[in-house]
Formats: sequence, C-alpha cells, structure tokens
Amino acid sequence: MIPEPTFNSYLILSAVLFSIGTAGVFLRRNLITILLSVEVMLNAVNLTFVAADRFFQTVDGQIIVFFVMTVAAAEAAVGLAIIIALFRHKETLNPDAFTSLKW
Amino acid sequence: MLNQIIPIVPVLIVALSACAVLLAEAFRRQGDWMPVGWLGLIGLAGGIVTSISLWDRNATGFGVITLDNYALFFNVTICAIGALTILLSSGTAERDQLPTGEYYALMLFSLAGMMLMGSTRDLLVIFVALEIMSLGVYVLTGIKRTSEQGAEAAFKYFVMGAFSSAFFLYGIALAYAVTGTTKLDEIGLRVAGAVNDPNILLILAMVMLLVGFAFKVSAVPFHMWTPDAYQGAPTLVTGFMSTGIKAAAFAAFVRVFLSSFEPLRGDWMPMLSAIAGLTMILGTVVGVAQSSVKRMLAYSSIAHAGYLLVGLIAASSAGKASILFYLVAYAVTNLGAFGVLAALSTPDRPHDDIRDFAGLWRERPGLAGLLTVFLLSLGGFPPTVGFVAKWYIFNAAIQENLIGLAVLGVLTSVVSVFFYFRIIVQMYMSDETAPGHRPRVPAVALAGMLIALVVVFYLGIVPGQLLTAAADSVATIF
Amino acid sequence: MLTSLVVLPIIGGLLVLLLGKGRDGLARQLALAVSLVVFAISVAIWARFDASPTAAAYQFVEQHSWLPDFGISYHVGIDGISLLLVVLTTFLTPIALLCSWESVDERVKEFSFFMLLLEAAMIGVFVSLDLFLFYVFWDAMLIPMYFLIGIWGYDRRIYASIKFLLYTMAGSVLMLLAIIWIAYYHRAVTGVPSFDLTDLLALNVPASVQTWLFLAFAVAFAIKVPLFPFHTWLPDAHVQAPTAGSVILAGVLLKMGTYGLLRFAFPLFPQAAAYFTPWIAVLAVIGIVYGALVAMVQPDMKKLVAYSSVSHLGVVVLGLCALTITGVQGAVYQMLAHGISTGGLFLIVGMLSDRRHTRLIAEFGGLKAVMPKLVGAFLLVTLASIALPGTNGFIGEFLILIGTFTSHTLDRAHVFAAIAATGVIWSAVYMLWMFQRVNYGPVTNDKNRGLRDLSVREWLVIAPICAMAIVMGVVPGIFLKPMEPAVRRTVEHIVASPGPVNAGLRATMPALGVPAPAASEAERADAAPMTASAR
Amino acid sequence: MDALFFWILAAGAVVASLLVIGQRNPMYSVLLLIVSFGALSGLYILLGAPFVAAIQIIIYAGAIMVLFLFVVMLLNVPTETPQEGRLRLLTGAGPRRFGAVLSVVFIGELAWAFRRIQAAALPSGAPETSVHAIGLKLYRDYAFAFEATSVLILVAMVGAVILARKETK
Amino acid sequence: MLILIPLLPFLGFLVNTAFRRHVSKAISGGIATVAMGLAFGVALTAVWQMLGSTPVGGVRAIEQQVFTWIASGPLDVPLALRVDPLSALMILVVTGIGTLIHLYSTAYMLDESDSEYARYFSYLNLFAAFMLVLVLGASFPVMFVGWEGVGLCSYLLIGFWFTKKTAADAGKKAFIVNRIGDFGFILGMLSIFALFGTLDFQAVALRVSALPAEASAGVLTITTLLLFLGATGKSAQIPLYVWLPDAMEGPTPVSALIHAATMVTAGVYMIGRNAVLFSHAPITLEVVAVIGALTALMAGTIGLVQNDIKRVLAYSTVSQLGYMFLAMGVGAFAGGIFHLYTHAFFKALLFLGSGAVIHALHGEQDLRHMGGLKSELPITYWTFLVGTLAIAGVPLLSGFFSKDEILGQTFEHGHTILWVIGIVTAFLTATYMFRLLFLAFFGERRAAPAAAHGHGDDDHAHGHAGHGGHGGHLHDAPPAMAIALVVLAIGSVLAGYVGLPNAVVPGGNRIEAFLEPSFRAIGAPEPATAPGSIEVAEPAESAQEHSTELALMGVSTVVALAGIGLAFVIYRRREGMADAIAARFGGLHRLLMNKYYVDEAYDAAVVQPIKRTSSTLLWRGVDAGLIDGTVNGVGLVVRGWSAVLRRLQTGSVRAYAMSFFVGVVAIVGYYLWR
Repeated sequence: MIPEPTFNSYLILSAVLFSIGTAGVFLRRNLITILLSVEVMLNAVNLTFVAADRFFQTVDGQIIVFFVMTVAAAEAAVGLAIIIALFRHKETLNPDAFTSLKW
Repeated sequence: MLNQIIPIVPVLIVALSACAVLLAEAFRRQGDWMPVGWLGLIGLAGGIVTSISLWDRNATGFGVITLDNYALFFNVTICAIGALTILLSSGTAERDQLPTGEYYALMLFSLAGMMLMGSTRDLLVIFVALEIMSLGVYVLTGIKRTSEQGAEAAFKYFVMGAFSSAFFLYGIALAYAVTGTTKLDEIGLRVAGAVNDPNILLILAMVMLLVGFAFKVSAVPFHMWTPDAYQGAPTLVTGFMSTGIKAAAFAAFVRVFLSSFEPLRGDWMPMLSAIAGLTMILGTVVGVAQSSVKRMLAYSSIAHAGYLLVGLIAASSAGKASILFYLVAYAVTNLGAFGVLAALSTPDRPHDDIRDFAGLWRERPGLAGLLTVFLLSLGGFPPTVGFVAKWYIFNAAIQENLIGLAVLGVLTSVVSVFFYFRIIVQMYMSDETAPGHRPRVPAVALAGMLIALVVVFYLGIVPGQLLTAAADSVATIF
Repeated sequence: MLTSLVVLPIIGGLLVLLLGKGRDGLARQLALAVSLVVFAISVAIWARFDASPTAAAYQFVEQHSWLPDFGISYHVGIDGISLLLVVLTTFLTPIALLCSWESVDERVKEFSFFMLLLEAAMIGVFVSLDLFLFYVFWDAMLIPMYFLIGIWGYDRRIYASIKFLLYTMAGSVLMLLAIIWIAYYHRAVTGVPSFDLTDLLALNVPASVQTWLFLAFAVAFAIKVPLFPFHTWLPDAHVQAPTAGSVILAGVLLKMGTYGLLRFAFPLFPQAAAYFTPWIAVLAVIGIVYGALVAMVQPDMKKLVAYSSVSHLGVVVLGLCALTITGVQGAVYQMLAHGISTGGLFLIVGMLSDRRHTRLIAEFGGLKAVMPKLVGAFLLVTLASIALPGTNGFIGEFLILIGTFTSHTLDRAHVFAAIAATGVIWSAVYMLWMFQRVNYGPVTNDKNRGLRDLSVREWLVIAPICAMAIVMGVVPGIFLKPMEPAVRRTVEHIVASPGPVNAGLRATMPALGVPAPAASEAERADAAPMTASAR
Repeated sequence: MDALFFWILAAGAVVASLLVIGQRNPMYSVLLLIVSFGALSGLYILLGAPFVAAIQIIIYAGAIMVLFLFVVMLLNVPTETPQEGRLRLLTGAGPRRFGAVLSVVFIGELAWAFRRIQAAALPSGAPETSVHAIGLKLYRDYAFAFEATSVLILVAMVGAVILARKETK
Repeated sequence: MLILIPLLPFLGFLVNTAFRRHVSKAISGGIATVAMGLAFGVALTAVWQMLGSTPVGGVRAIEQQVFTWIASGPLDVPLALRVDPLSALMILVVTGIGTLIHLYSTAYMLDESDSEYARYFSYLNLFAAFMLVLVLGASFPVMFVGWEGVGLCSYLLIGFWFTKKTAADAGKKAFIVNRIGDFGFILGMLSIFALFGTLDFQAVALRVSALPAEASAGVLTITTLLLFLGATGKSAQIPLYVWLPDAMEGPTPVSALIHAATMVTAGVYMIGRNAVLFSHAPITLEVVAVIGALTALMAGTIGLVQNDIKRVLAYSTVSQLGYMFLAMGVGAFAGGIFHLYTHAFFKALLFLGSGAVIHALHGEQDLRHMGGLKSELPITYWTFLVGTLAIAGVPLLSGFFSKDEILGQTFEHGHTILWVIGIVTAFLTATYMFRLLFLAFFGERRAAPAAAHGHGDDDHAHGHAGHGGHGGHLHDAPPAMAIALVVLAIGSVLAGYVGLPNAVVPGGNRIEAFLEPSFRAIGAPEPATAPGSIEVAEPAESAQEHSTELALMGVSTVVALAGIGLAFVIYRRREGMADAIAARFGGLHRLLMNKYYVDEAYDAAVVQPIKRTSSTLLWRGVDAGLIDGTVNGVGLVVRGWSAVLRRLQTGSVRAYAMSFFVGVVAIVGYYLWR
C-alpha cells in the first residue's frame, strides 16, 4: 500500500524542488534558464506555504503564495528587461560572457 | 480608518512624490527642464518632517505597520540619505545622460521600500518591501543604458538578488510552516516558547532569513555581488545602494533577529560571529589590492558591514544603538565620498581609477580636501564621525566581552587605513598629474558635499544628541 | 586658559588655510604669530602655576560635560609634568615654523596649517585628563604628522609616512580597547561608566586583568617612545621628514610615549606595572646600547640622530621604570632635555642639508673653517646631547642613573644603572665621531667651500635652543621644582599599589575565553561584571 | 487514492524540473517548466487549495511563462554551446559537477532536517478556501501588503520600460 | 668669594668668545692672562683666609655654597666650593702655573690669526675655570663638572689645529678614553650615594670613618676601584694612558698646562680628596700602587726610545704620574700630592722649554733633527737643564725630595718589589731625560732630511713659514716666554724645600703636616693608622728609621747619577752607540718604538669588532633584516593574500552563486551537525 503523504513529505518535496532550482542556477549557461531556475525555487517555496496551510487549516499561506506570484512576475519582468539590455550589448546570453567586472 | 493611515504617512508621501516625479517626467516635452529632483526633495523633506512629528507616538496601522521610534529613526535616516543623494546627483546625473525622471522616481520608490523595511513587523511585508527596494536598485544600477558595465552589474546584482530572495522567502515559508504566521511578534512568542529545544525547522528558517539579510548587507560569503555591482553602477547609485540598502537591510535584520529570534541568540551568535570576522578580514584584505576606487570602496563597505555585524552580535541596547549610529555615520561619510567621485567623473570616464586622483590636490584642492576628510572618517580618525561610530561599536563589543571580535575589528580597521590612504597618497604626494580635464562641479552637488562635511565634523565632535536619539529609538522596540 | 592653548592653533590654522592664493609670506607670518601667542600663553600659565610642594593636584582644570551617558567629559588640567611638556611643545613649534621659513617654499599654507594642527593635538594630548579625550588627541595627532612627512618629506617620504602611521595606529587601537574596557569596568564596580582619569585611578583592577590592559597600553606607548624592538619606524620617519617635522617628532612626539607610560599605564595598573617594569627596563637598556651602536655606523646624519634618540629614550624609560622620585624626575627632565638638544641637532642637520641637499656625513668635512658660527652651535648641542655636565643632558641622565641605582622595585638595579651608564661612552663615541668627520679636518669637498654661515633667521632658530641647553644645565631647579609634587604623587600612587604582584602572563582575562584565575573571591567578583552586564 | 496522486504528481514535478535545468535549449526549458507547474497545481488541489491551483495555471503558466517565451522568441536565443576557452576553469565540468553535488548535499541536509521532526499527518479536512473567504482575508488582513505590491508592480513596470526600451538618441 | 676664583677665568672665556672677531692679540691675550693673574690673587687671599680660620675638628677650611644645584627626592647637591689645605695647594698650583703658561702663550701663539689667538685663550681660560671647579668642588658632582669640563677643554685644545686630521683624531681619542674613565667615576658616585646617601666629600669621609674597617669592604673596594678607573682615564694610567702621547698634537703650552701640570693630576687629587674612603679599601690601594708602579716603568721604557721631543716628555709625564699613584697606593697621600706639586713645576718647565725649542726651530719636534742648541738658545738651555736635573732626582732639587719621599714610604710600607720598580724607573727617568737633553742641546745641528717633513706629527700644519730657518741664527725665547721659563726654573729648584725629609731636618716635612688634615674625616676619631701620619713616630725607633731612610736616599741618588752617566756614555761619548744598541736588540727596540703595540691591540681587540658588529650584525642584520623585515613582512603577507583572494572574484555570476550556496550549505550543515 502506498504510504500516505505527510506534512514532511510535502516539505521534502519542496526542498527537492528548491534544490533543483538552485542547481539550475549554476549549472546552466543561459540567462533565461537561470531565471527559470529561480522560478522553480519560488514555486518550491509556494508548495511549502500551501502545505503548511493545510496543516494549520488556514488560508494565509495561499494568500502569501498569491503575493509570491506577483513578486515572481515583477522579478521576471525586470529580469527579462535586463536580459534584453544585456543582449543589446553583446549578442549572447551566456552569463560567463559578461565578466568585464571582476577581481 | 484615518489613524490607520497615520503610520504610513511618511512612506506614503515619499511614494507619492515618486509618482509625482513620474508624472512630471511623462508630461515633460523633449528638452525642457523640469525640477524633478526638487519634487523628490520635497517629498523626502515631507517624509522627514512627518516622521519627526510622529516621534514617540508609536502609531500602528493595518496590523503590520508599527511606527515606533526605531522605525522613525530609520525613516529619517533613509530620507536623509535619499535627499543627500538627490542633491549630489543634481547636475551629475544630467551630465551622465541618465533619464533623470525615471532615475529619481525609482530612487524614491526604493526609498519607500527601504522605509517600509524598517517600519513593519510582518515578514511578508518585509519581503515585499525588500523586493520594492531591490527591483528599484537593480534598475538604477543598469540605468545608464550606454554602459555595458552598468548592464552587466545590474544583471549580476539581479541574478544574485533573485537567488537570495528565494532563500529569504524559503526562510519565511519555513517559519510559517512552524508557527503558522508571518507576524514577528507571534513568531517571537513561539520561539521564546521553544527556546530550550528549538525546532530544527525554526533553526532552518532562521538560517535562511539570516542568509537573506547577510546577502543584502553583503556579508561574506554572500558578498560576491558587491564589488561588481558597485563598480558597474553609476557612481551615485553606488553611493545610494551602499548606504541606503545597508541601512534598510540592517533595520529589518536587527528587528527580526533581536526581537523574534532574540531567544535563539545563543544559536545564531557563534555563526554570526564567524561571518562578521570573515567579513571584516576579507573586506579589508582584498580592498588592499584594488586599483578601482569604487571597487575599493565596495570592499570597504563589506568591511563596514562586518563592524556593523559586531554591533548586532553585541545585541545589548548599546549594541543596537551603535548600529543605528554607525549606519548614519557610514551613510553620510560614504555618500560624501561618492559625491566627490561623481563630481569628478565625466560621461566617458567614471574617473574611478586610483591613478585618476594623482595630483588632484593641485587642481582641485577643495575636492581633494573634502575627499580626504571623508576618507579619514571612513578610516575612523578623530575628530570625524567615523571615529565615534567605530568607538561606539567597539564600546558595545567590549561591554559584551566580545574581545576577540573587537581586536579583530580594530586591527582590520588599521589595515583598511592603508588603502584609504592610497588615495590620499595619490592626491597629495604623487609627483605626476592625471591626464584628462577635470569637469566643473555643479553648485548643488557641492552644497551636498559641504553638508556632508559639516555633518561629519559635527557628529564627530558633538555626537551627543544622535547617540541619545539612537539609544531612545532602540529602547522602543524590545 | 588651557583650552585656548588647544583652540587657538586650530583657529589660526583654519585662517591660514583660508588665505588666498600666493599669500605664502602672510601665511608664514600668521602661523608664526599664532604659535608665538600660544607660547606666550603657556608661559603665562607657567608663571601662574602653583609650584609649592603641597600643590600636587591638577591646576587650571576645566571640565565640561561632553557625553555624560558614557562618563566622558571634556576634562583638561595640568600638573608639573604636563606643564613642562606643554611649554616644550609651544616652545618648539615656533622654532620649527621658523626653521622651515625658506626650506618649505611650496604649499606653504597647508604646511603651516598642518603644523598648527599638530601643535593643537600635541597640547591636547598633554592636557587631557579624560582617557577618551586623550585618545582623540592622540589619534588626531597622527594625521598632520603624516601629511608633514608625506608631502614635504624627502624621496622615500611616502613609505616612511605610511609606515609611521600604521605602526603607531597598530599600537594605539589596542589601547583604545583597553581604555573602553577599564571604563566599563568602572561601570561594573560603581554602576556608571567613566573615562575620567581621576575616577579610574581610584579603581583597583584585578591583577589578572591588569596584565592585559597594561600590555595594551604599554605597547602603544612603547611604539611611540620608541622602545627597542618597536623602533624601526623612527629612522625612516626622521630621515624622510622635513626639518620641522623631525624637530617636532623628536622634540615632542616621542615624549608622548614616555608621558603616556608615566601618566596612564603605570598609575592605572600599578601591579602589572610592578610586574613588568623589570622587563621594560631590560628592553630600555638594550635600546640604550643597541641604539648607540647602530647610530655609530650610520652614514646619514639624520639617521644617526634618530638612532641616538632610541638610545636616549631608552634612558628615559629606564628612569621611569626605576619608580623612584629621583629616577622619574630625571626621566621627565630628560624628556625636556632631549627635546631641546635633539631638536637642536635636527635643526643643525636641516641647515646643513638646506645648504648642500645631502645629509651624508661623507659629503662634509672641515666645516669649522667655513662656517664657525654654525659649527659652534653644532658643538654646543652635540655636547648637550652627550650629557656634558653644565648642559641639560647631564642633569637628566645623572638623576636617572641615581634613581635607577637606588631603585627598590628593580632588583639588580645597579646592573641596569651600570649598563645605562655605558651610554656615557657610546654617546661620546658616535656624536664626536660624527662631529669630527663633519666639521674638522681639511675641506675636502669643494662643494663645501664658501657655504654661508648662519643667517639672522637661523640665529633666531638656534639661539633659543642653545640658551635653553645651558640654562637647563646650570639652574635645573627652575624645572625640577614645579614637577616634584606631581612626580612624588605619581610615584607614591604607583608604588603604594595594594595587593601582591602575582598576576603574571599566565593570568588571563575572562573575556579571552580562559576562566579567570581562581584568586580571591573579591577578585572573581571584580572580573565577573563584564559578563554579568551582558544581557 | 490521494497518496497515489501525490506520488505521481511529485514525481512529475521533480522530473519536469530536472528536465528544465537539463535542457540546452531554453525553449524546451520553458515548456517543461509549464509542465512542472501543472504538476504543482495538481498538488495544490490535493492540498485542498483549488484557488491557488487555478491562479498557478493562469498567472504562472499563462502569463509569466508566456513572457519568457516571448523573450526567448524575441532574442531567438541560441542554444548553449559547450564552454570554450577562458573561464573553463570556473565553469568547466569540474565546478559544475561540484555545484550539482552541492545541491544534492543540500537536499540531503534538508531531508535529514525534516526527518528529525516527527512526521505530522495532515488533517483530512481542508480549510475554508472559497474565493470569498480568501478575498475577505486578502483585503482585510493583507490590505497593506496588497497596496505595497501595487507599488512593486509599478516599479517593475517602470524599470522594465527603462531598461528594455530602445536607445532614444 | 671662592666662586670668584673659577669665575674670573670663565669671564675671560666669555669675553674672548664673544669678541674673538673684534679684538687684537694684545687685548685677548691680555684679558686672559690678567684674568688668570687675578684668579691667582684671589686664590692667595682665599688660602690666607683659610689659614686664618679656626680649625673645625682639626681641619681648617672655608666653604661657600653658591646655590642649590640639583635637588630631587633624597638627592640634594648644592653648588658648594671648599678650600682646605689640599685644595689650597691645588688652586695655587693651578692659578700660579696657569698664569705663567698664559703669559708664555701670549708669545708662543703669536703666529695665529687674531680670532684664532682669541679662541686659543678663551679655551685656555675655560680650562682654568673648570680645573678650579674641579679642585674646589666640595662634592662629587661639582667635581665631576670640572672633571668633564677639563676633558672638554683638553679635547678642544688638542684639536686646536682642527684642520689637521691627526690633531682632530687625538682630541677625539682623548675625550672618548676619558669618557671611559668617567663611566667608572659616575658609577662610583652612584654607589657612594647609595651607600652613604650623600655626595659631599666631608660627609662621605665622616660616614666612612664611622664604619668599622671591614664593614662592607667588598662594596667599598668595588666603589673605589670604579673611582680609580676614572682616575686612570684622567691621569693617563694603565690601561687608559693611550690618549696622552697623542695629546701632544696640541700646542705646547697646552701640553704644559693640561697634560703635565694640572689636568692629568686630577686623578691623583681625586684619590687624595677621598683618602679616607680609599684607605678603607686596602685591596684598591694595592691595585692603585701596582698600576702606578707598572705605568711608571712602562712609560719610562717607552720614553727611552721616542724621537719626538714632546712625546718623550709625555711618556715621562705618564711615568711620573705613575709615581704619584704609587704613593697614593702605599698610603703616602701626602707624598703623592707633594710629588704632584713639584712635578707641576719642573714638568711645566720642561714642556715650555721644549716649546721654546720648537718655536725657535719653527715647529721642528724631531730630536734627530736637533742638536747643538746649547749655544744658540742659552736661556732655554739652562732652564731646561734645571728641569731635567729636577726630574732626574738629583739631590737638592725639588724632584729629589718628592720622589725620594715616595720611594722611601714605599719601602717602609714593605712594598719591596714596588720599590725596586720605582728605583729602576728613577734610573730610566734620569737616562731618557738626559738623552733628550744631549740630543737636543749638545753636539752638532742635524738638519732635517727632506723626507722628515712628510710624516704627520713632525710639523704643525698651522700655516707656518716652514723650515727656512735652518742653519741660520735662531732666536731664543722672547721675553714673555723667558720670564715663564725662569720663574718655573726657580720653582723647580726651590719647590722641594717645603718637604725636606724628616730624617735630615727633623720636622722638615712641613707640607705633609700641612696636608695631613685633609686626609682625615673631620670630627672623626683619629684612626690608629691615620694615613700619611706615619712619620709621627716615637724617637726610640726613629733613629733606626732615619738610618734606613738615609740609606734609601743614597740609593736613589746613586741611581739617578748612574742613569745620567749611562746617557752621557751613550749619547755623548760614543757616537753611534745608540744605534748599535738599537740594532743589537732590534726586537726590543721596535717594541718600544711602537709603544708595545698597545694602540694597535686596542684597535684590533675593541674598536674594530664593535664597529663591525654594529654595522653588519646589528644594523643590517637585526634592524633592517630582522625587525624591519618582520614589519614589512606583515605588509607583504597582507598584500599577498589580497592578491590571492581577489582572484576568487572571477566575474562569473555562477561562481558567485556557487559561493553563496556553499555558504548556505555550510551554515545549514553546521546547525545540523553541531
């Protein structure tokens, strides 16, 4: 019989997703994918909120999720704008191409 | 309902002035001049006035905003930072061909965010405010669209920022998962309840929040963005973020860690001590080898974050007050320094290589003198405010018997003197003179620097009132 | 009264700075005028100073609340010791300004500004009775000196100046921590923090802690003195500094180290002092011989004089460590004497290098035939610095030797005295050798022919020095009498320290993680409050 | 029954996310991310939060991801080419593997942490999650945050415009 | 009143220094000489007063406290001057002979330019002033003022012709060697103050005599030895005598005044001044005696072969000083002072005589280039002869009595070996002095070979007319010099008659009786063996005593005559015999010529090692290398780390994220694993 998912299993799931997101940030060599990875992380967090909501029998978490999505949207907007600006300077999205600032 | 509004009046004024600036910019026809900067100044003045008038009122509203003296102290500080920045930017911003309207508007918005960070008692709002502030500054960093470095800096800052805010959010989530709330007070109650055997989730939440704040105050090892962002951003934006963001971040940092997570002090103190030590060491040591002044100041700001953390660790009332005082001191000094840099920069060259300062004394004795004073203050020499601030921090540290950190702090500050003085050496003692002409200094910007100068000396010689103010304001929060 | 001594130079400096472009002459005159006024005031103070043997207390005291919450106040006052040092400062500053009348010809305004600032800070150090205030002046003093060396110095000035700055700071920051610690120890005991010297002297700091605080203070001062292993900043700073800088550096700055030891380190931590004075004395005598030997082989006159200062100040420190009235009085006297005679030497060397733009002994020779007046003055200050009886140097050295020999706290005191007395030989060796190589023999180097003798201005510069050298040697009473009560008070305070001298280096501050040594219950109670006050 | 769904969806989310970061071509990544969002919204439903599930699809998959797609198209981003030259040392296989390992370690840590606390079974009954209830709460308790968010969005808009608009000579 | 005595010459110094550029020779010389003369007068009156004063505890003394000089804690040193028999004798000698030498100098230094002339006399006055402070000082520090002051003046005067390197070197050497002595002197002072809590001579004497003889003998011995070290420095005894011969670089009158008559005897005086102290330290006395004897012998042997007229005299001075210390050592304080007093006359005479010769020969100092001057310089010759006879110890001249006194006492105190040494030295003295006489005044003029001008110490470098005067008629001493010579010659003959041996004229030794009180502690009970009072013996054994004494006299007389005879044989009768002997004992001769290579030994053993250690080990090694290396090393380390750590900032955002993440993982790990 399949084990019943507990609060912990949800937490662990979100943790896994979160870590995958982090991994994406420094595994990928493409700015957009990096942004996507951040989105993955945010979503993982959302899962925690919702699970906690169920646990506490409230809806605050869901509202927070709502805010998080807004923030994510805003970030995405700005991030993509920056990416466009960058792309205008150098015809590439490889983050390692932008290392004029260092040391 | 109205008394609900009261506590948010200052931030509201600032935000509205930002909108006003936007509108003004929108209705500006190509070429004709619009006093956008002054609008901002008015708004900030309003913010300051209202904040002061609300002193000791301890107004609360919306269940998440508390305008205790602590918050007010930061409101005033942040508004002052903004005002000073605007003063210094006037003239130089145009010269660097920045879109002034958006420039000031974004600055004001992020100022509003900063003010919020200090005056809320809800993690969610802190998060949102943090985002407002950060997004504004990301954009400001890259606002000079012609500069590739600016874009690069903005992107690095943005990526790291988003990354860290994800962690911060995760921290909030974990805290929520344990306590079922994001209100600092209730979290505090839960923490106090579980102090002798803290729930591991709580610890994790604490760690994540700590990471988020540590990133914003650029503490090692979360500092990597700082030098690049500082170097790439337009000079005054650098000044703005180095002072404003630090202040706001510490406002929230102190509130969260010394109210809700105070009971866990025993748990976070060693970790934070280690971070503080690393921060001081790395900031000073790496600063020694820098040749770009902006980058050097970036590392110096990292080191200063270390000193501030020492104050946070001390955590006594003296410690908290010392943080407040230090932030003010650092803000005025650093802004002054960046103001001088900005005044010297030309559209084509940021004038931030250390060799650009060679022989500055002969051509611009006034500016050289100003920069000297600010550098001395950064180095912590009496009778400048920098000395009092450092003394106050180490005062707190010694009281709490943090001898090791104190010793580390003073020794690193000695080392830091070395790189501050490299600039002085260039200005006064090098025989050759830097090529390229020196632009004329806008009057308003000069006024701003002079204000900074006066404050540096005034607070250095009679710091009494500010010290008491800081002490009072921290007294209200715990 | 005392405040005016501190404030006047600052105001004057700012005025000088505000002068228009190209008003160098005016700047010089204004600065000189200010410094002379300050000198006059200080003399007036001396005249009104009550030197009666009963008047051991501080005089001309001014106290204004500054940071009351921290027990910090603007508290100044002088006793016999600081009085004389203040006068020394105000006496040397005009001379230093005058001696750079021609040699400093660029950026005169800034030069005068920094000189006056320096004077203010130095006076401040000597008059402040509040440790915070003291530290403020102590640290502020570095800046003008740094600029004086770094801007108007010789070729390796940048290295020398930054070395001077960092070296000194490295020592003093730890002292700052110690100051704070003791101030809050005062709070732990009495409930209110205090940085006021008189309050802190009343404390009885547990011996275990004294060790560390004393070390923090002592290192700061030892670097300033400079005591033997901490001296290497001195030669560089001296050689690279402009004449005026060297004069002030040798004349006043070095005294601050010894002054600090006497005024703060020893009285505040008497037991630690009693424990450490033998070791310091060892360093001192090493310094005496070492400095002399190294001075002997220097090719550069300034360097030679610099190392001779190391040797001489070793003598001073030894006198302090004797902890006898005679020894300490001799030490203070020797501070003044060294200020005069070494200042004079630097002035002379400066005049020579102004003429020849070199300070290498080998470049000179037979000057006596060329400029007898200058060489006459040279001879006089040389004799003063080798402590010939009848000159200022002798009195100090003699008193110090007597005091050391009869010291109760140093065991094997006579050995210390004996080694110190060899200084008599060494100084003669290196000074006379240098003097002879420079002034006697035939004029070998043609560049030295027809050098002009002392100008009127240079007379004005060097004459007061020579006069003082003689006066201090013949009628030392003028200086010994005012300082005696203060010295007596200080020495008695130090020697009459309660409790055994048990705290060795083993004893550790509780703050450093090591538990406080399980000494008396009281001591533990003393050591605890710092942690008690944590939450 | 729920349990089965949970495991399926969880697996789906994880796999999808892994594929997201495993892709060379951002286009695929975006699409795969939408998949994982779908899986997540499924989980939300399991958790009894249909409203969130809905906006998850609408806003995220619908709006944000479209934005991404749009940019990807706009810039017609080239697919990553294997690393060349200079920065190999820092981004070459070694460090990247290290990064991956680090993430795994992080998972381990978190998992271990969650193992420490005793497993808390989720209460069966879902809370009152009608849009009405949420709305009330949102506009009453979270009014201020809501307002703040508006500012946030304003900032984002201005910023995006500033950065993305073409250079006006 | 007493202060006037040193003050007068000091005023002379001030005037001559201040106006050296504006006064003619006559005035400056006049001022100086008159100042000395006045000082002599005052001294006479002072002594008269002293003799008239009522004795306190058996001692007549007058004292003047000028003002409190140094007062600090227990230490209280008034600037006090005191005249008692001993210092009375000294001030008379100093002022009297000083005046004569001033007078002599007025003529001798005429070749100098005006300002140099004035400078010379100002120094001379200054010296007199300090010397008088030295002898008048009532306490150690005051004496020390004079002690170092005269050292300074000797430094200045030796190096008077400073353009001449050898002169400058000699001055420096004198000062430094003296400083070594002063080091001992200071330490002696310190321990005396530590022992007795005072530095006043009388008080010290009193407290010492209060002690039982053995009490703290060890400390006393060390203390007195330290003082004696000072004496050896000042009075050119082994091991510190090396400066005196070089000091002959100075003008000859200076040699006469400072390096023969007065300054160099300061050490002897100092011991006499502290007779009580020293007589409580028998070991020290032994050392003093032995050192004195050895110095006398060694210097005498060196004197035998020197060719520079002044160096011969210099070594004879060292040797005679050795005599004096011998006397002090055997407790014959009075005898020592007596010899000091007679020696002042004849040695001053001899130096001035040699000066006259040099003056006549335009700076020629090498005996080998002299000869046959007897007829050309009659005054000089005759006076010189008197001096030579006196020093040689020919009976009925002053030298005979004093030297005989010393030898006699040495013998009676049972120091037979020392006595033998003394006798041998007496023999040598007679020999080398007459060698000098014969070489200089008898035989043929030996013109200087051109080569002779080459080497340094043979000719003054003060712009002299050169050696044009050879062959031609030489001028004898001009009046000023002649007077001085004659007076001193008379002195050399008569001075001895104040101290006739009691054996010959009972109670004839008046000077001893006169000085004796100065060697006692005032008011102290007369110690059983009051030093110097040996002569006061019962008539019972006095007969036998006298017989031995007479015998001894006979011996020394014979010895003196023998010495003269030997010199006569070698240098008059048999031409070339000297060279023969020199060749015969070549090694010995070379050894003596080079003064036993002592200077070289010192240089190799002391000077060079110190210099080398200082420059290579201490300066380059420790200072620049070790300490500064450490200091700069710290800086380098910081810079190094800075260069390394900044490389972590690679510029790749993913690396930044990595570091961020590492931080997180580490922190979380810490909290999980702690």
